[in-house]
Amino acid sequence: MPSLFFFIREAAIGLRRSGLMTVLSLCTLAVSMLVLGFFLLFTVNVNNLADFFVSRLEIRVFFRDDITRRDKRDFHTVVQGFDTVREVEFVDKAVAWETLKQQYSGTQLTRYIDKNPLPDTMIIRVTDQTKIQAMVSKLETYTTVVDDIVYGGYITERIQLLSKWLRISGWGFNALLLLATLMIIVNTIRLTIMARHNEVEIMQLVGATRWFIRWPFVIEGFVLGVVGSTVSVVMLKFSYDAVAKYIQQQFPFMPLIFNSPILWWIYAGLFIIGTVLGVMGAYISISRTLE
Amino acid sequence: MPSLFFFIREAAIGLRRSGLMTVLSLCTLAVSMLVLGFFLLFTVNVNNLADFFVSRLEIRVFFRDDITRRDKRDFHTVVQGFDTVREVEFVDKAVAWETLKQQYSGTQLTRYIDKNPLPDTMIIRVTDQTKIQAMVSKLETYTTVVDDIVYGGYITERIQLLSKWLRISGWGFNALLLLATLMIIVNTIRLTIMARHNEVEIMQLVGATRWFIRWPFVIEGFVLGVVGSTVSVVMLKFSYDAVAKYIQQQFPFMPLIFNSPILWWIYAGLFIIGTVLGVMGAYISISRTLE
Amino acid sequence: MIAIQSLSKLYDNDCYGLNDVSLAIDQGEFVFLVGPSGSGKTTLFNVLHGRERPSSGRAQVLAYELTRLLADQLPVLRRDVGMIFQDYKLLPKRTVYENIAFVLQVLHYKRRRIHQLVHQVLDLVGLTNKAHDYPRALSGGEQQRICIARAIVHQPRILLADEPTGNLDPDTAWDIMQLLGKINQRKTTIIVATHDWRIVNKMRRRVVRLMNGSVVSDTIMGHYA
Amino acid sequence: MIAIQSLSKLYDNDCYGLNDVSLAIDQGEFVFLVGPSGSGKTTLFNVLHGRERPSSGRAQVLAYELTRLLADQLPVLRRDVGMIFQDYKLLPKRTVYENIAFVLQVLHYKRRRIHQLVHQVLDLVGLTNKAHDYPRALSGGEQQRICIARAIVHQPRILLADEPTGNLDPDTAWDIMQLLGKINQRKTTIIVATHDWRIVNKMRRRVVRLMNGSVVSDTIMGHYA
Ligand SMILES: Nc1ncnc2c1ncn2[C@@H]1O[C@H](COP(=O)(O)OP(=O)(O)OP(=O)(O)O)[C@@H](O)[C@H]1O
Ligand SMILES: Nc1ncnc2c1ncn2[C@@H]1O[C@H](COP(=O)(O)OP(=O)(O)OP(=O)(O)O)[C@@H](O)[C@H]1O
Ligand SMILES: [Mg+2]
Ligand SMILES: [Mg+2]
Repeated sequence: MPSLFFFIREAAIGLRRSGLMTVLSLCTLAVSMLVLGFFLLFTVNVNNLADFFVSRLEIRVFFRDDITRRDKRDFHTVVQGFDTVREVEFVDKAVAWETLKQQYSGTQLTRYIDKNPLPDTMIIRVTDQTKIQAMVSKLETYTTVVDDIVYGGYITERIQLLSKWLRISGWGFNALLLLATLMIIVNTIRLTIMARHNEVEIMQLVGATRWFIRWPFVIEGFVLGVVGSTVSVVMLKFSYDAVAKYIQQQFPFMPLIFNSPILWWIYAGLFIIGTVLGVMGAYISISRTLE
Repeated sequence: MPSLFFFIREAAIGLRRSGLMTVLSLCTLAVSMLVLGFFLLFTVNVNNLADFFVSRLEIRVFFRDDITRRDKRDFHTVVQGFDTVREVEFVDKAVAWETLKQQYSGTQLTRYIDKNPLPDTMIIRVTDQTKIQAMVSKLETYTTVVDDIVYGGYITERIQLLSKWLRISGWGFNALLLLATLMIIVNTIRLTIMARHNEVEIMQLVGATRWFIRWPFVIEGFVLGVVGSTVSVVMLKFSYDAVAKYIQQQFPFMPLIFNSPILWWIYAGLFIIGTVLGVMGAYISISRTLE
Repeated sequence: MIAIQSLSKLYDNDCYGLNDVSLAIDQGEFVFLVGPSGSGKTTLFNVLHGRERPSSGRAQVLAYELTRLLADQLPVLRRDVGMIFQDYKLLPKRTVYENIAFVLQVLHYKRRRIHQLVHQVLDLVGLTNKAHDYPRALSGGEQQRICIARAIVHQPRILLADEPTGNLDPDTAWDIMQLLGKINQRKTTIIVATHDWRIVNKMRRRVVRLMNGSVVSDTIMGHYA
Repeated sequence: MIAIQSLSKLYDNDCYGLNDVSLAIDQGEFVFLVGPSGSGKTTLFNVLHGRERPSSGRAQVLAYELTRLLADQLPVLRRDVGMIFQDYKLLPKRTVYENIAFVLQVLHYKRRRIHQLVHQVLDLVGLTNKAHDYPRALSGGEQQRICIARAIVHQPRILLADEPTGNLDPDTAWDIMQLLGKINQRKTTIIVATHDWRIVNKMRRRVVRLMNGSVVSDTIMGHYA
């Protein structure tokens, strides 16, 4: 039984001697993976953005600077008294500032502001979005405690709709793209192997078994898949980081995904998809050619 | 000089006798065009949606049903009196209803509602988005005329940001996709022609000029381009219409693009891109092979 | 060894490649297959090599009944039946050395043994200095000799040689025939399709003559008129 | 017609295909090119046909100086210089008819004339019944004859025939040679590379012998020892 090393060497010879053909398939593979990757990143960011907007549909009460702990506690009791309140969260201005600084650590934000500009805040989430306005009107009367109130209003449902729509169509489009990538890669590898069907025929004529012929081609597919997806993942990571950083600087409050495990999942997923497609494409093509 | 017809016949022979190869390149071409097309449609819709939200950042005053013309005119004078008002528009409930019915003619909307449910409305656009809340508070006091007021509030700037971001990243991604499609199609046609380089060499050996060899291949590329992009455009149109109709029924107030000339521009553009790429890909490949 | 009974091969275009051929060849025989162009010599070889299925009749090669050969058995058959192809069929992207070594790799020979055997056989056909060239850099006759080397390197039990000297000068051709004769002495059954009547007449072996797909004569120690 | 002066062809692998060859061939001559396998016959043809650039020396064919041939002139040269390739080089995806017709289409012949000429030449090589088969469905000798038919159908002024009878039985081979002789009588210059000493000796024409890329003898009414 010949060693795996033998087949790997054979695959290397095949790839090297098909030169331009190898380069063309590699490019096609990397490009289609890159497109898929970009769109995945785009989708998760848009979804994140939409989540961000939806989650912001709440009432934010900014306290005056000159009030006491006691005032706040009293106000809290008042708010708890409303029957439409689902949840009340108290955000200390120091904590809020820390969070903000951490969130936008990549930007210029903290360079120019060194004193905490944020007030203490109470975040109120309601059980019924339509009652927000009524509640705001009542809260506004507590002028001794409340400095300002912001809230979403009628746009709430629209935003939720938008978010839902973006999510559905984004993932739908991703599924389509995955399918397309799959087809393009398999077709490309198929074309590459078809161009060598004479070679395969000659191998059969001198007594090589199917598996003996198949292995090097499958390994070639594997190598194409690994190299192609590595190239695309690396390009993806660097260009995403660059673009995201740029956008973040332009629009500091835009909630982009940075250093999140989801990014690593995407990169790993792409790598696996590319590799699997390379192997599968080669396996299918060579099997058809062998028939 | 052989006729164009001769070259067309030659191209047809080439395509037919390369059977599977033709099918594979055709699929690849159609699939990548389809992806490009879908994303174009997606982008214009998202942009449209964002525009829709931004343009809705205005104060809408819904009048009570029981007021007179006179009341409205008086109220109009009051509104004009504010120094932050940029524009005031009065929408008659009958007109609003007609517009709505027309906009959503594809949906079930008008089937279930036969009485006009809309009130007369006044739309106020302000010069400074930050003053909206103050104005709303004042307008709310005219309870004899005003039934309800809706407005955007603090989300305004966020929405504008979102819109801008979506637009930039959407078109950036489209450019990338166009490039990818270009590469994939050219690579695929290149692989297809490379597989026939022996054929080309033999033609040269029996004294065929470059153009004599080139023409049929270029025509093959043209045919691949035309057929591939026609397939993708037809699939695109039907699936877009179906999907858009479905979404419209699910979310009747979602402003999707229907029957707009922009759709026809996209379809025509895709067709032209596919055709040009087919011809260009073939021309480049065959020229390289001839060297 | 080889037993053919009323074998016919009808091609898709209604052309009979072989028409009711019966033939028996024993182990260790040396047979010339002659006949005009298009008489079915290559077709017969292709059937014996499992490349073409016969349309009717029976053909037994070694332990294999070709009319019901399983896909798995084909490679095994081909290791026992070496063939020198009329159109060479060398792997274009492998060097001469690799082309010949491939047959041994298929048979799982050790690397050192492969090296030894390939150089031995290249020496036999006189092309040691071309070992690392690609087939396209060889002359017609050189390619033919590589094809011969590939067919004999693993010492198959049956050797089918289709026009093995068509592109060789008379001296080299005669050397190759002598070589085939020597291989035959090691009990390898050899069938040679050829148009070279000088060689046929000089060797004085069994001669089977085909015409339009049928055997028209079968003579021991025959000659080519 | 053909004038070669100290022509050399050194291949990339440092192998001399031709080494200081000088040769003059007049219009209407019939020349046999002989020599052992690998002596440079095909290389000489490839140079004359513009497939390989000579490394040094000069080669004039008709009005073309091959050492400085422009890319545009190559197709024109090849219409005047027909070649029968040792490895056939038929278009695999075209029928026999289309393969031959292609040469005439390149020359912008009318469709009706093409039809007439192709059938005439197929008749000459005895393969009218194979007109609509693909090359892969032909025997070695049949492919060779198609290649001959393609090379002569447009009556080139020079015909280079590389081993045109290597896969033919003696009778067909002799017929083909007679045919080439007939074409030669119409003032077509013919050079035939061959190993078939019987034909060379029977035809009694000029014989140029190559060895390791050099001309070692050039005899009028020569023969092949
Ligand atoms: N794949 C095929 N499909 C159709 N017909 C074929 C096929 N292969 C061969 N033939 C026909 O069968 C006949 C016998 O062909 P074969 O190749 O066996 O001849 P041959 O004896 O080897 O001739 P040669 O000496 O010229 O090589 C020929 O007429 C040929 O045209
Ligand atoms: N493309 C090439 N690259 C390198 N060497 C080559 C190339 N083509 C031919 N040769 C070498 O040049 C020499 C002459 O080859 P050529 O094909 O001219 O021989 P030939 O006389 O036609 O032989 P045959 O009778 O076997 O066809 C041979 O040794 C061959 O290996
Ligand atoms: Mg044959
Ligand atoms: Mg030669």
